[in-house]
Amino acid sequence: MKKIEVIIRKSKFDEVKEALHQIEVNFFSYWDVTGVGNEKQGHVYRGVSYSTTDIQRRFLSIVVSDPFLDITIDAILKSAGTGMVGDGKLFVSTIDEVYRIRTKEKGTDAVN
Amino acid sequence: MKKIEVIIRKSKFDEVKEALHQIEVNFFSYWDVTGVGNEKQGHVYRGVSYSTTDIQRRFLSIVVSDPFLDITIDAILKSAGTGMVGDGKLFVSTIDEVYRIRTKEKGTDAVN
Amino acid sequence: MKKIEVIIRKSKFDEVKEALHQIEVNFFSYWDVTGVGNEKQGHVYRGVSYSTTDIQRRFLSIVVSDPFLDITIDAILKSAGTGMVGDGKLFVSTIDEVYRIRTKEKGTDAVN
Amino acid sequence: MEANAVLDLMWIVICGILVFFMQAGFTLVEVGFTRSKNAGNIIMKNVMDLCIGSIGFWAIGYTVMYGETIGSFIGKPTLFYDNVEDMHNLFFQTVFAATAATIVSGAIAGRTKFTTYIIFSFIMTVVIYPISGHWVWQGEGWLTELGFVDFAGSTVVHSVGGWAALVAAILVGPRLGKYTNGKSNAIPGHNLVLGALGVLILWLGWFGFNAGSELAISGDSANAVAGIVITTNLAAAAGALAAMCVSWIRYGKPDVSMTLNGALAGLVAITAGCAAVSPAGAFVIGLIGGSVVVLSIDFIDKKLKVDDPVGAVSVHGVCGALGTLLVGVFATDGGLLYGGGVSLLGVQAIGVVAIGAWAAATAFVVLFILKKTIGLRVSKVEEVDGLDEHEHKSSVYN
Amino acid sequence: MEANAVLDLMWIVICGILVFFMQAGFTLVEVGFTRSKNAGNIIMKNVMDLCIGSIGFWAIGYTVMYGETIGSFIGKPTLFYDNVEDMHNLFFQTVFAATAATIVSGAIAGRTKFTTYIIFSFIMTVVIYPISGHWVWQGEGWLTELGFVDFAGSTVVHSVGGWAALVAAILVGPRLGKYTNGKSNAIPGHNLVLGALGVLILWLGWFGFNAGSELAISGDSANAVAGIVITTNLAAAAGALAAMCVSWIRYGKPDVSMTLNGALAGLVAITAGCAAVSPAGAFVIGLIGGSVVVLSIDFIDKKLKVDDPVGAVSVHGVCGALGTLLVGVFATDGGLLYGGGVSLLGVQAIGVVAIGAWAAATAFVVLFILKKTIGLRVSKVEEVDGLDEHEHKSSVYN
Amino acid sequence: MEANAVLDLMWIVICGILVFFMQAGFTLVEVGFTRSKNAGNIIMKNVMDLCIGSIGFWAIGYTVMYGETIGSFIGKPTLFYDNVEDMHNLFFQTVFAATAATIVSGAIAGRTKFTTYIIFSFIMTVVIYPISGHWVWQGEGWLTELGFVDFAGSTVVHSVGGWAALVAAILVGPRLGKYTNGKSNAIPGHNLVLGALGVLILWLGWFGFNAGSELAISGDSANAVAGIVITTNLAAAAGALAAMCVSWIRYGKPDVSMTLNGALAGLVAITAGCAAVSPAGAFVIGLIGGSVVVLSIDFIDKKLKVDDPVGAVSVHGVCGALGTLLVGVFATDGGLLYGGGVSLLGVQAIGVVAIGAWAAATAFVVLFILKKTIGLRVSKVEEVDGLDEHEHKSSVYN
Ligand SMILES: Nc1ncnc2c1ncn2[C@@H]1O[C@H](COP(=O)(O)OP(=O)(O)O)[C@@H](O)[C@H]1O
Ligand SMILES: Nc1ncnc2c1ncn2[C@@H]1O[C@H](COP(=O)(O)OP(=O)(O)O)[C@@H](O)[C@H]1O
Ligand SMILES: Nc1ncnc2c1ncn2[C@@H]1O[C@H](COP(=O)(O)OP(=O)(O)O)[C@@H](O)[C@H]1O
Repeated sequence: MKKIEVIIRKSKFDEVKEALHQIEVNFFSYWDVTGVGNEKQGHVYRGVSYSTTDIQRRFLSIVVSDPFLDITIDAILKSAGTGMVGDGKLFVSTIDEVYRIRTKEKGTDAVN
Repeated sequence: MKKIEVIIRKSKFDEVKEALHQIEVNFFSYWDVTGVGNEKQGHVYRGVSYSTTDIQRRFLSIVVSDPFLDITIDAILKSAGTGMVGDGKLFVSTIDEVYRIRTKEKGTDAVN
Repeated sequence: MKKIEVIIRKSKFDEVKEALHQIEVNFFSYWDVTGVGNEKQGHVYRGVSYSTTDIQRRFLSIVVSDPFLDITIDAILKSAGTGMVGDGKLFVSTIDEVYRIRTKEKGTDAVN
Repeated sequence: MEANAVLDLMWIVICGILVFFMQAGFTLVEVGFTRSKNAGNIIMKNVMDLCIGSIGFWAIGYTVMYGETIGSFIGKPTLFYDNVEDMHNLFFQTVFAATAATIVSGAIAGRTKFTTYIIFSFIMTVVIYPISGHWVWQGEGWLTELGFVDFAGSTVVHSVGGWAALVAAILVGPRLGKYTNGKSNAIPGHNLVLGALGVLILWLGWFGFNAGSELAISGDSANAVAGIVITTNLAAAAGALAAMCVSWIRYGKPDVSMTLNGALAGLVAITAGCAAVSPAGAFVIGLIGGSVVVLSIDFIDKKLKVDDPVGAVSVHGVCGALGTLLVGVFATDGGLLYGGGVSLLGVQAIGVVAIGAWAAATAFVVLFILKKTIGLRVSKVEEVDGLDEHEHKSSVYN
Repeated sequence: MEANAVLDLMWIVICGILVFFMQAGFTLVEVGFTRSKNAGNIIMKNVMDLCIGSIGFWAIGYTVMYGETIGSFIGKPTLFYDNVEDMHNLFFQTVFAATAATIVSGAIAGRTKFTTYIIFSFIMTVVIYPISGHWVWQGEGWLTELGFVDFAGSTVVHSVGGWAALVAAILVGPRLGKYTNGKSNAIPGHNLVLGALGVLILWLGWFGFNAGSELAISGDSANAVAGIVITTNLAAAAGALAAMCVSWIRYGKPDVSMTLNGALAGLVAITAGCAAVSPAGAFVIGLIGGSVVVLSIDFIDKKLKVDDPVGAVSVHGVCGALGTLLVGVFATDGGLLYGGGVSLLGVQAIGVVAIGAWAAATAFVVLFILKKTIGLRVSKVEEVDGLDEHEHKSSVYN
Repeated sequence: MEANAVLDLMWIVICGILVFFMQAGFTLVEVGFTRSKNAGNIIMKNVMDLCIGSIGFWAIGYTVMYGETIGSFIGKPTLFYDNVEDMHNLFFQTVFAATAATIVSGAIAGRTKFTTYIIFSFIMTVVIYPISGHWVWQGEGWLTELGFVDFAGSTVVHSVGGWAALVAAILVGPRLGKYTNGKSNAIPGHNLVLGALGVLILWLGWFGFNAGSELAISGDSANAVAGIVITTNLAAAAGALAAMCVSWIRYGKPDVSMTLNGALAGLVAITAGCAAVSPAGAFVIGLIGGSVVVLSIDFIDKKLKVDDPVGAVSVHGVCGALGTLLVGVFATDGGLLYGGGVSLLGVQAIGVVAIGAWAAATAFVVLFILKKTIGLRVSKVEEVDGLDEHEHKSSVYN
């Protein structure tokens, strides 16, 4: 099994969710993070203009069984982009084992 | 070393913490996430009833040395379940190296 | 590629960020977590004194290409410590693949 | 000045101060009932319509409303009102005008251009509101002459704001994601505690709004003022209670935001008749207002598919009109139930329709022109990211 | 009406409006001092006891309290009070009744069934509170005849609420996780900024509560009113200061939530004697109230093991009783320290005990019946998940 | 007491209650404009300066200010003021004194020792503020004799607070991370919604602040009071509008926190002349105040490199001085623009400078001594972790 961790623009979340829904990936967890990267955002606070690279982003963690990996990546890459700097990153890593707490099942059955 | 990432019901957190405490796993980090999965929750807002799969959950990240892996998983599976859809998932992955910042120690010594 | 997950004191964040900046690691994501560990903090609420191990921390997730791994770890270990219990932990794991959403690039080019 | 006159002036000033505080209530309700990414924009809109209202009404609006009548239709305008013996009335009327303007803000929250809103708010305060207000409250307006009763402004203030809000919400269109495939989606407010505090502040301010509209407290007015305070409070309580029960029946649970809206609905509904009905009458009017508001919010949201995040159209427009009509039913002097026949009811209906039409039509013209020129709505990106980010380059929560 | 009578009526109305605003203060304190998952439920409880109080007191409660006496024990009830010359008093008394009811809410926050609370709140407003109120404030009640002094309601309002809260908190039982292995655990409030704002709003409203209880401002009452404002303010300040110092000594640091409770303790304590003591007396009463409240919260929490999330029992019950007794010590006319002997103190003690017993006993009966019928407490799952989730199917923060 | 005298007393009490509420406003502004980790400390500071002000001003400060003059410089102090016929004035002056003290709090937020602040606040209330206040408001002070006009305290209250705040901010030094390599960094406030509510509450309270300073409402005062309400409201509105426009031009976007500060700047600026200028004059004074405050905040932050998180020095110090001077320009009786020549302007300048020097010098002495003894500033660790953690061992948000 693989874990996909993906950092996207908050404003793209609904589209990504919809895209995942299309391919029936209806199981993941997400939370809001601050991202530091190439994108810069201009702010003014009480007369101090500053440009910050600390930008609000959404972090999705999705564990999928191996056959699902490519289509999931594909769905995300297609739905999360705007073409402008700051669209985010997608990281894939390996998961050794998965358990579903409710049933104590293990392995691919437990994924969704 | 292994990393256990586990997503549980917020209402089960105290029990899971206690169960980990029993087996002397007193070191982990947690935060609140929104989980999408099989469980649905009914809400009403201003007359619009909707059922959402976006449910508040708690995410625990626990790094343990290999011998601790099984008892930790066991403790969590026992304490986090209610038997109803939405109890959450547990993911195990491999950690290459651990450092304790304070002492700069590496490896198993650094885990707890 | 490697993923560095590091849990630090919130008060050390600015220094760590600066240290990463020095070595040109200007790309990571962070969020606030609660950490359970060896450190204890004394609190009083309405007459109940209690000491808690649940302490506010900051969690950084940094994916770097392999050659960057050591200097990044080094920079963090040097800047995040106070020498007192509770400085935090650093975990290294392996990332199988990285994508930059904007350009769909893969691999080391996509890291920063 | 003689003691009784001082009492009257003092009462008007105190009530004006209470009504002023309603601005804080409106701000909190609107902030609380919408998403956090627009909170700064909402603060700016509410503070600015207060500022523009205060300046505009002094600069010209007050005399458009209360100046010597021109054909029972509009007052003769004078610039920069400066009659030192009438400053208390200027103040009281200023805070009323600011209320009318601020109602619109809630209905178009989260997607409207800031500059557009500012311009609209200015026109609302110095043209739309004072002209119809002239018809009823100047003393020689054509509705006054017909015998139309709107004691504290269910129609003159709230309906005007509410119908303008309806037109604005239609022209601006719903927030992105509010309707998908013809289905209405919930977009929960980000902090109902602030919303609740706002409602309690509005309830507080309403004592000034209604009881101050007696414009006196000396002599016979004293008992009238006390009576108004009671009718106002009972209608609010009944409104919240009714809304809670109706939401409980319809949705299976007592709904927090509907209950809060119910209190406001009761308050808006009693505003026209607070001095004309008995406590029991006020109680019933409140019950009606609180029940109707739930159904109206539902209807506007799901049937009309007009996106009104805070329920301004239902609370101020619908319940304002309703409350004005109910005066014809419950007025102890002339009401249908008290043997007065339908004549008062008829006059009330004329007033409600005339002023509603005026508010909707003028709002439409103004907003249509704005739409064709500078535009009503922010871009999609700005809306998705939040108005604070793009319209104000800052965030309120850090 | 003659100018002096108008002044009195106006004063009562204004003070009533200030007391009304205390509802916002109570709501914020309760919300802020508890966890976020119950905030919507707390809003509903506080809004509803205001609504039910407003309706119930008008419908019957006011005459139960102030109607012609039946044996110095209870007023002759009349339905739907409608005396147009007395509406200001109805209003002022209504907001007092709502205060008594709302006190209970805080002590049982986070675990009580909504329906149960609503029913209890209604009985509190129309039976429990007005009957004991009759004994003291109607003019012919048996405690009045004894010479019992409770100017603005340390006992009549606050202690009644406080003792009912104690009984309720005992019967409902502590929140899950509050006591483990006989040890009291801290369950920190989720937003003390809201709590602090609530306390400042209560302090503000208290000027109306105490100074309005003079029920007049004309003639000799004017200086009395001003004096009350000063004693009220000094006692609040002294209460907060004392609580801060005591908490500093006991816990090593000046505690925010205790300091806030200290201000309220000072206010409750001075309520009975605000018109009877000197500024210096008020200062000392405040110091005592603020010190005692810290010890009392500690004692109730750790020794009695009664879970009172906001400290309602200590603030309103204990300090209310204490303040009433201290009138016997500090009253410039008849107080122990001013050479009046112990007779006033004795009468005060009788009143405190009698009303305390009444409130506790009736609350017990009502809650016991509710416990055996519909139940007092939500299920374990509902409590853990939060009342908002299950009782209202919604969340206030999104 | 005769009805007119009652009216005057009642007005003072009501206005005092409104001014009291400004404490909530100050607390919310300071909390909202700073970081969450210090919110509990800010609550404590604000509640404590209210408590200490209330107690200290009654215990001695009031007579230092208003006692029989000693050489037109200071009042003859009496302990524990207890004149039953003057309690309304004691109350009104007490809440003014608390205002002066609380201004300093904002400028030194986030890094100052709690004990040090408490001591300073006490000295501010019983020495620094009442002595310079004596010069202007006691009736026989040396500035009164010169003809200095400061109706409600632009200088006497706000500038005194503002200049003391400047000295304090310099001595305490900037927050860690505020200036790096000579560059000013933004440290955004954590909740501007609370800040906005605070500003609206302050605006509300200011009606009491300014109109109450007439110290009467009967007879001729009635129209004066109404006029003051209008000038106050117009200046606030103009201030916010001007600040918004200036920030829009300078930074490209209408800035939320600057706009809020602009309203306060307009209010501070009109305070001296609210009874002396026409509505148009007030409008212009507000515009000037609102424009200057933006530039002043910029200048103090970036050029002087003094870290003032809430802008207290600019709002209260700079605009207070400015508003006092502008009386010499816009006073309808004696102002430069109304043919009065420069003599009034000259006197105003003397007053502004004299009181400014007094406030700065005494604040310096006190703070310097405190610095050398118990210290002004918390340790680096405490500051980074937040004052709530170390000074109060608790957190306000959980
Ligand atoms: N190496 C990395 N490790 C962790 N997070 C990263 C990394 N690189 C980028 N991110 C996250 O992705 C977000 C977008 O990246 P950014 O460099 O701004 O844009 P782009 O990917 O379009 O070049 C960042 O804000 C950060 O949250
Ligand atoms: N594949 C996954 N990747 C990441 N998180 C998941 C995944 N599957 C489930 N989750 C998390 O687990 C939670 C519970 O899962 P759910 O499917 O609702 O119940 P159950 O595990 O009992 O079938 C979800 O809300 C989500 O946060
Ligand atoms: N095994 C672990 N897995 C996940 N997080 C951990 C682990 N051990 C420690 N942490 C995190 O690191 C923080 C600091 O650890 P702590 O034990 O208090 O101090 P130290 O590392 O100095 O001994 C904890 O609060 C927790 O967030």
